[in-house]
Amino acid sequence: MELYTIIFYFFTVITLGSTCIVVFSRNIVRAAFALLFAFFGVAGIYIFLLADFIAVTQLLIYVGGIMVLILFSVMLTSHQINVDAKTGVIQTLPAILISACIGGGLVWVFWITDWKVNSQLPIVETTAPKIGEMLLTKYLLPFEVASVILLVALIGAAMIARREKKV
Amino acid sequence: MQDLINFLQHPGLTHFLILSGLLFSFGIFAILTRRNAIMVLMGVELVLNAANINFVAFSRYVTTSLDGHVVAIFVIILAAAEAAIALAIILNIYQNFNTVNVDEINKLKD
Amino acid sequence: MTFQLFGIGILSWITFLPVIGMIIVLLIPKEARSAMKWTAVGITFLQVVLAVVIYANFNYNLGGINSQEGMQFVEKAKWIDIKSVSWFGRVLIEYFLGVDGISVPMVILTALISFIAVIASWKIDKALKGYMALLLLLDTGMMGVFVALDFFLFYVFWELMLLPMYFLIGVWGGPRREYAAIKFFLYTLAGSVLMLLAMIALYFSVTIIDPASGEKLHTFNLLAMMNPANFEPNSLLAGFGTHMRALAYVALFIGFAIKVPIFPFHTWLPDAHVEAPTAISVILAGVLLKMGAYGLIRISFPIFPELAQKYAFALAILAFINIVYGALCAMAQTDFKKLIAYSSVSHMGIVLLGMSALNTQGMMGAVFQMFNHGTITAMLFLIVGVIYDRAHTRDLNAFGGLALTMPKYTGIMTVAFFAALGLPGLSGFVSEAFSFLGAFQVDKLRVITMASTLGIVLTAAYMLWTLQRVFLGKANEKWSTMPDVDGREIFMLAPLAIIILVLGIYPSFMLNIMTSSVNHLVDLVAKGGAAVALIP
Amino acid sequence: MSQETLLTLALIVWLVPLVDFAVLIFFHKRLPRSGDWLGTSILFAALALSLVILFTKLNYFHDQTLQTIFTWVNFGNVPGIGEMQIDLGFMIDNVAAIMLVVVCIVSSLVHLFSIGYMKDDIRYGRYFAYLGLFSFSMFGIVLTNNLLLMYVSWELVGLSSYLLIGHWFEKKSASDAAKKAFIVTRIGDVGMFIGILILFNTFHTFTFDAIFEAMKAGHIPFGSETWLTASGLLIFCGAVGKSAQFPLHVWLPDAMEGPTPVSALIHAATMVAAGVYLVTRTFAMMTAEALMVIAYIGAITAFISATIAIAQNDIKKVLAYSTVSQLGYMIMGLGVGAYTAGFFHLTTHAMFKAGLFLGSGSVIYAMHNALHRANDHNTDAQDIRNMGGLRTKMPITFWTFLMYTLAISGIPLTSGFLSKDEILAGTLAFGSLHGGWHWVIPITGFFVAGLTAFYMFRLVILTFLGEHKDPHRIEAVHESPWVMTVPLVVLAVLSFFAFYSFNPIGAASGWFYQAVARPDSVVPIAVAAVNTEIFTETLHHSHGLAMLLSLSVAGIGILVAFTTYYWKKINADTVASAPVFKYLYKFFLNKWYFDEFYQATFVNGIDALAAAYRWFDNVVIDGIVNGVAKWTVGITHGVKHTWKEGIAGSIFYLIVFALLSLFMGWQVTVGLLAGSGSTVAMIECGLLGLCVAALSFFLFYVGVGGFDNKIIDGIVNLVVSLAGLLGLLARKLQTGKVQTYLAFALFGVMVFFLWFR
Repeated sequence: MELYTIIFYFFTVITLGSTCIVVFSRNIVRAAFALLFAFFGVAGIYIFLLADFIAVTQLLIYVGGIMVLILFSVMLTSHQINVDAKTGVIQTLPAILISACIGGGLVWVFWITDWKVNSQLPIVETTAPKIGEMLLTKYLLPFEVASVILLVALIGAAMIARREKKV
Repeated sequence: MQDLINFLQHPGLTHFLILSGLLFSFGIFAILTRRNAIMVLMGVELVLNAANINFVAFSRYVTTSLDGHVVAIFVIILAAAEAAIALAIILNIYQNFNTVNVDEINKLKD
Repeated sequence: MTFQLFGIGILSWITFLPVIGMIIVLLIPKEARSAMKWTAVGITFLQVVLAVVIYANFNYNLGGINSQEGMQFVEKAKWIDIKSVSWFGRVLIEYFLGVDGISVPMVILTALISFIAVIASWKIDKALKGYMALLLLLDTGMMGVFVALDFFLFYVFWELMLLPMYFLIGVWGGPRREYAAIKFFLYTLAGSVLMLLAMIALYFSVTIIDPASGEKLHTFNLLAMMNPANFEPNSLLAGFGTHMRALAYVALFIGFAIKVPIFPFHTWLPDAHVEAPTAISVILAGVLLKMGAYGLIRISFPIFPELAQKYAFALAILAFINIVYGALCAMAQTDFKKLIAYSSVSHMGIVLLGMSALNTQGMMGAVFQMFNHGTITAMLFLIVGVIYDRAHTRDLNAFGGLALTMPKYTGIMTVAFFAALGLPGLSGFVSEAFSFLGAFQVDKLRVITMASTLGIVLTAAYMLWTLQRVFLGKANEKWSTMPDVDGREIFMLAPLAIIILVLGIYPSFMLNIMTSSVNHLVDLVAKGGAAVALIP
Repeated sequence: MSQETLLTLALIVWLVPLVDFAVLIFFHKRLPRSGDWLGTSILFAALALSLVILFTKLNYFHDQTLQTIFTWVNFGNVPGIGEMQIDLGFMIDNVAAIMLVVVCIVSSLVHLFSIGYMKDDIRYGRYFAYLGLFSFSMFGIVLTNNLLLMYVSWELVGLSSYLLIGHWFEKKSASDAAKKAFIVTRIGDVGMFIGILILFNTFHTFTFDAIFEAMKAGHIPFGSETWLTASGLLIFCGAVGKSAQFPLHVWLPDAMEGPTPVSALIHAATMVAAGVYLVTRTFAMMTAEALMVIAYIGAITAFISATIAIAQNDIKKVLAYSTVSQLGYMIMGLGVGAYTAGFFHLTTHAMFKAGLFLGSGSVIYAMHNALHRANDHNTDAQDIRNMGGLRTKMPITFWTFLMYTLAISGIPLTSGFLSKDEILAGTLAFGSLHGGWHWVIPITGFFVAGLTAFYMFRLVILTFLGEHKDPHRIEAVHESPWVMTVPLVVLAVLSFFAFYSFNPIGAASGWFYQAVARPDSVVPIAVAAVNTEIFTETLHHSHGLAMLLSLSVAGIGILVAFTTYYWKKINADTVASAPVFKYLYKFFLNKWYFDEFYQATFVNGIDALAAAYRWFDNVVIDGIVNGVAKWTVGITHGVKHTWKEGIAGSIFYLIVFALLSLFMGWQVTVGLLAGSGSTVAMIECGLLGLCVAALSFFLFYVGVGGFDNKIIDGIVNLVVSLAGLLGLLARKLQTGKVQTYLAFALFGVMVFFLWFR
């Protein structure tokens, strides 16, 4: 086994393992921390896919941003962290069925499909400049729209969160 | 069997796809089962990550252009926005209903 | 001698100076009201100085219009350069500024009017900071329109000017300000949309070879659009006198006509004027109306010379309607500002008449009338502002005998009124006479010209009637304590009066600037018309 | 003295009054005595200079025209024409030099007179400033060598006239009169402007010389003689306005609202004579037809205003109509071809009419002071019925006034006799040359001469002779101060024949006739008036007859006046109320109802038009704009009822549809037929478009108005109820939990997966 493969599996295990903790853990704080590792693992996967910029973005935004958000809200919504940090589950059986079907179906499809793989490695060494150019040319409109959405989300989030509780 | 071993030894496109598929189904499961809204949100994030892996993987192995990357970035952007909004909503719900358990919030029924 | 400071050309300075001023004004704390005013005054005064520098260093022999060599103080740089935009290739938009004999008078006018408008806004109370900032931004927009030689840039400035104007009318205006502001905005926007269509059609029809890369590129360069050879064969607007070209010309024309304003697109004008604060009325009448006519001269005529000729008669008819209709409407008004607003309609008709002649005298008269109308009407609005500040009414019948209580004011106002009615010796006469002279020269416009001279009598009638109602007669007791004009007001009115007088006596100070450009333009349009005559 | 010096002097004469104006208008309050001495002395200096100019011109450059030219505007290399520029300049020929002196004399004397007359006026300083402005503008008219500067000065005298008539602007009648004067003369000016446009269009120059030279070379406007006549008449329109000729004469009597010295200067001697001056300047380009029109206009004016003058009671109104009448005379003289006589009458008339006005000013001043002292504010100081017997109290005024009256009536030994006689002789010559109906002109001329003598002596008798009605008041009347009487004396002296010709019965031998010769016509021979030789020949024959006739009609006029008003053999009131004369008298008293007629037609017409346009603008155009807005807003809110509010908008849409369809139809047709332009096809397409438009309008009308309520609403309601039914069914499946719904959704996704596999 090459080192490449070993590291690949290492990241895969981290990702899937943490995901399992996220999904099955009853302690919400633990789940949140596990999610952190899951994101980290995915970032590693991106590196395997030669997507350096995405990987970094993943780290910055998910690990640095979204996680913090989640943790904050966990703390804000739990009366006391210790007591009510555990949460229950509902409709377990149908959920298992459905997710298993979907997961199985997906894996099956991925497996049987004969992908036309391009064996060559992409020439691009660093993706960031290319992505930047594409964002400002081909994807200019979505880019602008996305920026507007971010702005709206920012304002909207602030608006919603600060609304006083009506008695 | 040899095929399987061979397959496992040479990570390629399919590996990533399967990984993303698993991640996706875990995410779905979390969304469907957890009572806590924040946990639901975590599930959503997992689903989005799964999709992202797919995009990047196809971009790497099939097209060799970077369009997939760009889309992934958009997804990340949207995820961030969605997380912010969702968490704000959750906080708001919490203030109104004093709970974040989704199953208790069944106003839709009335 | 190159006119640069810190490596930036004089036209950029004169255009963007107000933006600097705006930033400074925004940084000044709210309480320092006088600091804001003085900043605005200083900035606009600098602008006037720059305009004078341009005037003093202007080369009278260069024609401009369609040649970059003929343009002066040119600044050209890549502004937007996108290598590949998925569906229409490389986009190269230039930051291209330059002036010729047609734009210089407008640049001077803009600088001057902005300066005076700032002084006229001295007594604004409400949200001074926002007001000054918007006023300066408006200034940049206006100036940019007159110096831009790239259609895209022109359009950007054109739209840039719209927003501050909307807020200035809508926030600082009179009782019906929202209605007036929205009306103005929608009218102008409707025009802009048509202009945008024409602009895009032109863009896709014109190609030039980029000297740097050697590739064939679409361009927004106005000068390139004026050369028929640059039109891609079989493109939308190629050829001469085709129907697509006629459509584009009409679209462009309506876009500009709304700004002029040409009947029947003129009704935003009285409302906007009546509701706008004095300084904004001054800018509106002094500069904004000129943008429409300027656009016609700068863009429509040289790019579509054959259509300019074809539709000259229609334009002259519109001019006639403007002149007579505006004058008659003015006669029926009892609101001082509305009266002057309609007189603007009438006077802009003279500009159109001169333009429709498409010969040197007419065109010169038109451009000169644009300048003169700017100064004269600005003065008239200032005068109304002065009286409104004191009496808080604009009802013409509420006054009377002001000549007794305010002699200085009456003196200045008499100059303005007589200039407006085209008294020889004041600038309005020269331009009016030249416009008529030019239009009369053209066979098919002769009758219209003669009919339009009716406007001369009507203008005299309503101007003198107004004069009589407001200033003559027995002194109205109500206004017996009204103070005469103060130093600040004289300071803003006197320069205009002096310009009106000087240009009335020796118009060549301004006409010499235009001569080459106007002749060049007339020649260009005539040749364009001749070319279409050759096509079977 | 060289030509340059002479021109420089003329330039100085022209510009110093401007300096006077500028100084006075800004600083009159800071100068001692409000600066009246400045204006007066400047004008006297100008008078001295102008006399020098006249003297030098006549003695050293008798037959030369001195000119100077500068470029005012340069049009550069005009496409299709070549180098083009507008040259302006001055010229001094004999006419200009004489006119300059005339204006200077009257203006300086009026300045002097005003010092007395306007004493204690609240706007004393400004009054003198305006006089300066007037003098400047008038000199401009006199000295210019081109039409443009003529027009400029023309308007500027109009401005000064406006300002001076409105000097007492507190009076509504004064400000009305000022406005009327400006607007009415401007109507004439527009005609002149169009005339100038025609000439410039043809010759690309404004200077008289260049235009005449080109005409002489056979170059005429648009190559048509009709246009030539038209251009001449259009230029003459300016004169009609300024010289108060029929039908634009109505402003001049009203202009008497201004101070009396102003009436003397502007509305009697100089500005109103500018029209005559203009015709002399452009005489050479007038065709025979144009001159004929001019002669008739002059005759009609002279007749109408003379008839009006006999019925007026205001001393200034009588003089005003007399002025109009005399101006008509001059114009008539020019029209019949008696060029020199016309201009000669202008000169002599300027002297004695200015004198008449100043004399009347002196009377009014005295009357006013007397009334003021008697604290009488009801009696009109200008009404001749309140006067009488002033001869003894105001001897200088009376004798000078008598002198002017003799002059205007054409009594021998006066200047008026010389000039009037020449004009009448000219009309006789005209009559005999043309014959037939054209004898009307000389008949009118003589009739008016008789009327003039009659009403002028009526004025003198009623004012100065007889008994004063109120013995107390007459005691308070005094002769005016010397500043007022000196000008009267000077002008009276200048009304003697000797200043113009040493032969008391023939002007032709005097220096004036030598200096002012009729210019040769430059128009094509076919349309030219009778040439100078033939005309002079005929004139010689009629000279004796004219003198005899004019003397007898003047005598009759004077005799009738004395019989009626002095000896009271005929009672004027009885005559006026006699059945035939009753209506005629009323007609004359009311000035032939010109004002009423103009008020009813033009003024009210324009007012009504203005009001209509205002309504159109506010209701129709703005209605469309607002209607469109409302309609659009309505569409977004749901279309119910909006069509009623937005009816204008709907109509607008209809029109837009129609126009668009027409335009498209036309475009398509022309495009399809590749320029062969079948009109029928075009109209067909247009009609088709119109039908489409009408149909769409109909749909719009019905759809929004009625159709909408029934059918569309019905469909909408049905859909809503169906949805509600389905909802009820689906409710069974509801748990209210989000995740359940999600589960269903995912289940659906799976089904789709399998379905599309």
